[in-house]
Amino acid sequence: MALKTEEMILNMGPQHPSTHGVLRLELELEGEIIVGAKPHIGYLHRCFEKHCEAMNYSQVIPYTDRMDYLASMYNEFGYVTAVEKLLGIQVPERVEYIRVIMGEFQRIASHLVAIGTYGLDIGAMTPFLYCFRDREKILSLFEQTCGARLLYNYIWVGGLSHDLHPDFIHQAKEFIKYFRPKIKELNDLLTKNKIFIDRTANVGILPLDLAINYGISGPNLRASGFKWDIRKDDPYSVYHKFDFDIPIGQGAMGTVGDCWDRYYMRVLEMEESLKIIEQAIEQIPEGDVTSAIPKRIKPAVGQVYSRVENPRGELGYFIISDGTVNPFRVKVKGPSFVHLGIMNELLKGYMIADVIAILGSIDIVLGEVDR
Amino acid sequence: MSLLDKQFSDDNIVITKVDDLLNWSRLSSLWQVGFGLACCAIEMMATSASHYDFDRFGVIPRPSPRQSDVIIISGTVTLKMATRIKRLYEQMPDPKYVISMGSCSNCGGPYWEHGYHVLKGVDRVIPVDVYVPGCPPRPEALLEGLLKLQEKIRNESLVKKNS
Amino acid sequence: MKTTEDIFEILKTNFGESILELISTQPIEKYIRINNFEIDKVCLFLKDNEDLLFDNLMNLSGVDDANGKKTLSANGTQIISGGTLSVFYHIESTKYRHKLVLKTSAEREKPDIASVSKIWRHANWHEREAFDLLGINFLNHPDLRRILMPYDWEAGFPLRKDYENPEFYLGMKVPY
Amino acid sequence: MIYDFLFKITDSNIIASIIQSLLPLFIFILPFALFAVWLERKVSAHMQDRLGPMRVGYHGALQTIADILKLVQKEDIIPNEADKPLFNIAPVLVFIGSYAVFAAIPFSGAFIGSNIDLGIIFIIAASGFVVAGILMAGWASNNKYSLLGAMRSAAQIISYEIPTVLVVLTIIMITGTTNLQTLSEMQTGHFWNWMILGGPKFGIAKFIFIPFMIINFIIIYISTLAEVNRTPFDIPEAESELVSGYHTEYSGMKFAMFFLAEYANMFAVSAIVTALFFGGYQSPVGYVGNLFGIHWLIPIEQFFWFTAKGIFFVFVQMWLRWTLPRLRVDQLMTACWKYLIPIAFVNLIIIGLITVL
Repeated sequence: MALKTEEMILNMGPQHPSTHGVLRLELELEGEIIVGAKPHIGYLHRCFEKHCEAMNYSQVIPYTDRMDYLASMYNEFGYVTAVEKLLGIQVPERVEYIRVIMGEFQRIASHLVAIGTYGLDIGAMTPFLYCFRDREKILSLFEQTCGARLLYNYIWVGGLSHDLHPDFIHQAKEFIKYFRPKIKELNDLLTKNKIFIDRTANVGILPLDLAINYGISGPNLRASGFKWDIRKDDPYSVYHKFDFDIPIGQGAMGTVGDCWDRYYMRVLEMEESLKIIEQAIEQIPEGDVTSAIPKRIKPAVGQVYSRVENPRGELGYFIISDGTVNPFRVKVKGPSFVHLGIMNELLKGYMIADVIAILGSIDIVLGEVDR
Repeated sequence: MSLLDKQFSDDNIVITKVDDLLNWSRLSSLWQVGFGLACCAIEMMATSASHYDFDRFGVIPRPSPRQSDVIIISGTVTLKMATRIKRLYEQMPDPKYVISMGSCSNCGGPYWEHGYHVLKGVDRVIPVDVYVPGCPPRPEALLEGLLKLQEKIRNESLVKKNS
Repeated sequence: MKTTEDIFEILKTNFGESILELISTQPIEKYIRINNFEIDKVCLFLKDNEDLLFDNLMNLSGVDDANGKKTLSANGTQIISGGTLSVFYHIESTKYRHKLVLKTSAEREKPDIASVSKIWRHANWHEREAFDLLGINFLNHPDLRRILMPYDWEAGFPLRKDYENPEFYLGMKVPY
Repeated sequence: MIYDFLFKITDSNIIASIIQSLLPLFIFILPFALFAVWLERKVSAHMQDRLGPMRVGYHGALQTIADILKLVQKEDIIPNEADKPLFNIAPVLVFIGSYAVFAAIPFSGAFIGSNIDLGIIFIIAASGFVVAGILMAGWASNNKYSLLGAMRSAAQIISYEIPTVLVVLTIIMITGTTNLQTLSEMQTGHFWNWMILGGPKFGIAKFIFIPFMIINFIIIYISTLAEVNRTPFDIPEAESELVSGYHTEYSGMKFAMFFLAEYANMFAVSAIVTALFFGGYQSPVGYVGNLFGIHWLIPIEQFFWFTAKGIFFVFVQMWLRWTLPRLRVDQLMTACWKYLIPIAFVNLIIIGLITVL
């Protein structure tokens, strides 16, 4: 007679050191093996879409900041791109350049947090603190420009709240010079570490067809081996003027699309972002950054879906205007929300320790999942 | 009032010295629950990272609420989360302290008007010792909040006065 | 690379009556309106057709059109009766790089729309969100539960234009 | 020596032996655990570009004392659903297990808690107590994370005892003794007499031993690391997976017991490694006491050398902890059963053959 065993239900979160916020995962376990996973979200549902309907177009910007709080600059960027499309206005070139520079700095900062917390999940404390140390330098750049460390309200519809401060270009150059060797240090400490590779290679493999069907985008999609980057494939702002590569997953340590690939995409993307910033601060034209800000934002009846390449993937804003000063409906397609949907598929058959590795490699921000 | 209470009610030198020692130990080893909610959690992480270094004050994050003394409510508390926060607070052993970090957990912050799913202030579910304003508060502000909490603990006493 | 007009013609020949109309008067985005019970078949066709290959669902969003009769209730709150709730589908092909917008509407009182969650898997969560916030009922959805709001939320669907927030939830005061 | 002295004072061998066995607790283990916790925080901080505790005492020297004082004040929570007797016994058992080990550790030529002939075997046996305590803690907490942590811990500690014992066996084969004091005495003189460099006997065998001894040392260091649940083997209390493993539900003083036991254990295994491979309490270069003929200085010097060596290995453990990520539970078992145990076996056989020849 076979011994009858029972599956154990393990609740991970909402308070758990490594669910990156307030995600709750309901895991069905057989011993240490996972047979099913159900994510429960909404613990940080802050009613973004309702607020949009009650605010006017420019008042929405601070709320977009608070959505994906690790990439605030980019959320603003995406939102103002959408509203500008709806209004049909052209912004001065200098503004676009500054937006790109800020966006790419934000991408580096966001990836630093992703990499750092991933190290923390795997058990290495020190890389986390090194990453935060370097991130602090980017934040101080932001702070000198617009006065805030985390949530900026810097990019406005049609322009920016402030111009760059006079010393910015010099400091940005200094930072790039400082940061390049740090990526190498990070690679030595974490990326090439044997234990780290053992933990992440061949774990959480995401095949390409499944990834596209699940709407995965950004570094996670590229890690599965698909060259798809909205900055190149559906260009917005002034990205078409820059020369940069799109790294894709090679399966260097295991299989294409495993956790290590997803992690390494972020390391490579930081290099690419540095390249873009370098080119942008070389080419940046002179001009006024507030001249094109409309006095009153009142788009005609219509709708627009506009998307940008957020550090985490495709961030889309769908805005319907009914001709008044408030948007009629704003729907955000957040990459984290979409990426989290694949957890059940991705986790089956792995062990508890791998849950952490997989969840960390997907890199979600709960603020954007729940909005 | 029993005799024992009466003897303890005035500032006995032994009691004050013992008080000082115990208060000192409590205030210099405030272990926090390693728990973040929203945007402020990132600033909280930045506070414990290299640049600001919470550990200087003896604050280290503990993963389990059973071993921690202070819970930092770092971010928006939603209705769905509020019951969990209450539970988490109840799981902590006495004496326990609460720092409410950021406008959202102080009063609802920017979500006060249309936030149909936001709890307007964490003090509606658990008692709060120190409020740190800001959206999000800078790490220095959180450190200041911690110092205020230490001040509060320094003035606590074993003996309840005026009871 | 096909334009919305080309795709409209292809759909019209294949599905006839289910394809309602092509709206191209509004600025920026044209869209095709489709019958709410046939949307899943149309979507499957769009995804599998060799010339179209719409393999990526960019966004799925529910909208309260608020086009019904608006009345004021006794305590001064707005009540909308009649009209429609709609769903917008933004899809694209990663191979041919063309994009398309579809719209489907359902009665406000009985908002039934066929689910596309079997065609694009992440539509599952988007549809749950639309159900959660707007109360659109997706037919044949595998797991239609609330997703963002608590499972025991009984005060209705918050993103509807006539939503009223409750005073208390589990003993906690909700308004400021 | 100390026993004789105590016996002379108290005139009762029972009291004398009780006092003697309590001595290491008060003069060494508790202060050491306090020091080690502080050291760990300082080491980690300085590795991470931070300062670590600064506010209490000079550079936070009183930090751990404050921690312990605070933990004493904390409410002692016993979960309703917990198995109360087991829940209460578990931390005591863990503490006893790690404390009992110190009875047989030779701190210096003059002081050893209990100079038993089966010293090293006793240490290995006593540390088995810890497993029972951890399992009890995990089971009694009635928490799934605790249970998983305890299961992992039991599997891990028991598996890693095997390579430890195999390495100990090779040492026993070479030296022919299980008494740690005798073992330490054998390695007297200078550092080339240490077991890691082939032992005290001079001859061709000594040089053949050296590579095998180094391998042995690495094996025993790795497996003791696993036995005390330190990174990269801190799977039972893996913070990011299991909250804090078997002691998730413990608060206040009971948690402090686990906490202190962990640091006491760290020193215990470092002490074993020191005694077996690095000359125990012997000085590497000779004694100042001998130089000047001050004989009472020698035991103090020996104590100094022993703790210095021990703390060095504790430091290495901390260093590893703050550098390396953590292994997965199956990889941990693979490392033990597929690599460490076979290598240790081969080592045992080769060294056996060499000693016979």
